[in-house]
Amino acid sequence: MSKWDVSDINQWKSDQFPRGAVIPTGGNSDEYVTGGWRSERPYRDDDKCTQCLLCWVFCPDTSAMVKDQKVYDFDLEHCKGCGICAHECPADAIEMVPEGCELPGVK
Amino acid sequence: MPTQKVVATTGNTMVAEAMRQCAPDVVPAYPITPQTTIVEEFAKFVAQGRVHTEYVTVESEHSAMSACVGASAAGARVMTATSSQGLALMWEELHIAAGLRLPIVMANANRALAAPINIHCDHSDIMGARDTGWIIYFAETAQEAYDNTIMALRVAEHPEVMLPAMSTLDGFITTHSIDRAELMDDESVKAFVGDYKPENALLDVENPTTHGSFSGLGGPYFEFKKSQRNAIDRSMAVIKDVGAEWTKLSGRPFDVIEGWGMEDAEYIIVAIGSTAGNARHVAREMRAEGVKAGVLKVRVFRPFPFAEIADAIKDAKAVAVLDRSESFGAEGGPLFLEVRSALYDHDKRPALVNYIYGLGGADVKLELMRRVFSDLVDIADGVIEPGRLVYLGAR
Amino acid sequence: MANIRELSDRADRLAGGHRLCAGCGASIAVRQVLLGAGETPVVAGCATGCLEVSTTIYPYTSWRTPFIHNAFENSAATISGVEAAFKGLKAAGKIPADKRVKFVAFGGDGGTYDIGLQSLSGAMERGHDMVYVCYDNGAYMNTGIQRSSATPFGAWATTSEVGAAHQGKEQRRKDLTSIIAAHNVPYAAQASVSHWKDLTDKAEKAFAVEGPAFINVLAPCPRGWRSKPESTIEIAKAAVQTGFWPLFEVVDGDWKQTVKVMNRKPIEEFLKSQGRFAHLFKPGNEGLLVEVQAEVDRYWEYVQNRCNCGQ
Amino acid sequence: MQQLTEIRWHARAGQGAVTAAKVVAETALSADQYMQAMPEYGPERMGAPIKAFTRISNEPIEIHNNIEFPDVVIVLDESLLDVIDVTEGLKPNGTLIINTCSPAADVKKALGLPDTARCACVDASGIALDTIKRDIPNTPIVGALMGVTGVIDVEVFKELLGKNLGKKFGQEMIDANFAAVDRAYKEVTVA
Repeated sequence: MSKWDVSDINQWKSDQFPRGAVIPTGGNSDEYVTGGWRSERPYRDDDKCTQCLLCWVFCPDTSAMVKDQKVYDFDLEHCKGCGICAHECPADAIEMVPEGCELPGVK
Repeated sequence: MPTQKVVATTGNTMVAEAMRQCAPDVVPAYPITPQTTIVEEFAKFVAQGRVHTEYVTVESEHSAMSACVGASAAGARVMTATSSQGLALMWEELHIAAGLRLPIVMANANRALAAPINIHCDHSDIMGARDTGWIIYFAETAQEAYDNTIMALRVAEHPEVMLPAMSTLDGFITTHSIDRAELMDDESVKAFVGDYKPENALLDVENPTTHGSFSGLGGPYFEFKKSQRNAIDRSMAVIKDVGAEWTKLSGRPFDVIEGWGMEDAEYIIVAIGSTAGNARHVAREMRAEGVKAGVLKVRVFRPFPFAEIADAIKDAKAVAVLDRSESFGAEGGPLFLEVRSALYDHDKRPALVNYIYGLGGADVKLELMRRVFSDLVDIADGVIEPGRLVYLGAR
Repeated sequence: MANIRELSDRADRLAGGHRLCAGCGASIAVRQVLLGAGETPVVAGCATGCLEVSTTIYPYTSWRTPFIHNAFENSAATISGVEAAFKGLKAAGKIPADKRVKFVAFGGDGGTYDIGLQSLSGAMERGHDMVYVCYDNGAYMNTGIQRSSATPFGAWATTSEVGAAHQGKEQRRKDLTSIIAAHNVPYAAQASVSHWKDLTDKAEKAFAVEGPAFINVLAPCPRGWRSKPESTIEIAKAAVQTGFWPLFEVVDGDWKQTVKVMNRKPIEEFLKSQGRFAHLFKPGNEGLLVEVQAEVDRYWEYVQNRCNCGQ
Repeated sequence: MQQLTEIRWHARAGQGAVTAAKVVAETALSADQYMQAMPEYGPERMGAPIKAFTRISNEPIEIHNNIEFPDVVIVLDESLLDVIDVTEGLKPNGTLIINTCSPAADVKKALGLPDTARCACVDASGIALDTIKRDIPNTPIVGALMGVTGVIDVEVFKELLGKNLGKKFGQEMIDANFAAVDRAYKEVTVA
């Protein structure tokens, strides 16, 4: 699916918008950063992790990143820091740590 | 070459035939008097296999229009029909269909609104929907109901328009009366309406789109409404073009306003729907008596033909605007308000009087039409003051 | 039925970047349900509510699948229209006859138990090939936690307040899953976001069925339940373990409990971590707590009887 | 010049007046005339008195209201005479056609019709029972209408009637109906 460029949407005239308020693409909210909502971030200890994938299946923000059936990272642009992953981790491999550093794209 | 068959038929049958010939992919519908025979006859066409339509027998009018919205957004050609309380129940969905720019075509059997409950003709239902963003046609006869329905589909689906449209006909008077009408052959109608080519269809699953998004404070809601306004403004030219094309094919004239005796008319009745015929019948008699009577029928109410109407009546001595619905607390009925507003920019304006008539199917007797013309003559002669709003024939 | 590793190979059809609360149960429910569809294309719809608003704030959408929101009370009717379009366009030869697409309508409990019940009932009775998923968080959360007919007996809400004269909601919950099962649909089930395997299996069955299917998913709302965001799954689990939310399915009229609960925990286990039930633990409300337990017991017995009567 | 004939039908719901009004209109159309036919719809159910209307003209008909001043009034049920004023609005030179065994002159007098008006009587129910074997007076009464007014052509009517009946019934039924039409056409008496 081709990217729908909305970078200058605030300059668009009424007839430039897609008809009927349709969003002519899918899943472009991943361009919208909700990581700034977070006060704590999940930290996963790879040594403790058993790759049970519960953090992935329970994440409300689709932010546990999985490849080849393994969690490898968290999507910190979208993770809101709810802490479900840490709370549900049966191996205690995830810890919520206070937010300190700056995030790319978050002001 | 088109071939046309002369038939003895009702307005509802003609609408059902028009729907069949337009070959909608989906018809979600709910029965209500006096629309019922439209959906019954269409169901028969489906049962006979004469149309491929997926006919959805919904459990309410609200769901009828909701399913229309879903089906149209999915990329289907969609038609339905309703009336009165049913149209009122759809109210929320009418706005959504227009806001999502879905070219749904719906017939409405114009009927009074409760309370008290009444199944007969007036325009309370449809006039309540006049600001929902739909294009609105009015038919005087079964023939016009048929022609309007076919034209409405072409206009609605036109890329410059993409708005829902209503083809309305007077409950019982036009829906159920048997009248002489001409039915175009299927192939000619099929060619006339063409294929619908949807954009951003939900069923284009390889290219997902989101319909009905949230556009709150600071979002472009305001801009969406402006583009909707631009679209209905643009529709006027499309309505006329499509009408001219249909006239060429059918031999039947069409315009957004249709006049009789307007060239030199001094006393004019402006009316909508079946009543225009009664007014014309009486105008002919008045002419025979030497009164320069004229009748202006408004065939398209949305978009409203402001310039055309003002131009047609501005030189008259006195004009009566006939409203078959109320706008309680306003200066007059909906048609009157529009006509009066249309004249505002003209230096020369005729005396204008508003008659509310025929509510709940009260019979539009010819004597009442005569009374209106005679009032107009008296008003022009200064014998009586133009009353602002007259309940014509009410006790 | 897929295990968690196989599920993780499937495309996630709900993108991040939506504006739902941290710890929201609704988006977990959507993700798990859509995972159950496998690779089949799905068109989704949603009733007005938190889920719809937060996932489609223009110009952003979190839906990687075709999506439509129409209004509050008509998610089922809207998706039934989309499904009818699919059939109509197939009949017209405009969509290949062998094309497979599935349809799902989401709605919160307000949009499903209350204002959308007629539309849902109609769609289920008409037999559309669609799945309806209610994400039940037991109140009108989008407008600020007003009580619905899904709000549990005794719960606080902003329209079933707690004060000297009244102690929260005084009516029982409506048993929507039974109501839909009574439509004689081929598949109806009750599920919870905490039991991901049970839920994704049920979604898979619901999508596989030809005809209407219904899943009622318990989806905790940290904001409305006055609970901690990280406790969402834990509380949903407690709902199952206390018998407040039995997990069962009704396949062609055949009731079956899908997750057995051997030693049902007292209802306090479900109530205690939710602020909306805090008043039940205050002195003087001991009797109310007994009533809450009795109501849970009554429903639990009812479901047990339905599930056992065929055996 | 428009030659407009307006017919008002009185009957009880279920007696076939609406169908008759329609078939008469269709017959006019077959003769390339303009026509209208409409029932007056009310909330009443089977058995209640109803009205229906037919207009026939050589030119397009523009009026869309109920008929106030009919040229012809047809009464399918004699018992209605006690209930409603069937002569209301009848033009001074109009025609009243009634399904009755009574002599036309008596009925005319009883109803107080002016001398300029015509009163036509026919035992439509009796004829229907004889021919069609059921009390369906609408077909014979149309025969009487044609016999008295000539507003539509009997051969055109029979052709249409045969075609309509042929969709559901055999030749025997069609012939019985034709016989009903012919008998009423001849037996109707006018005062």
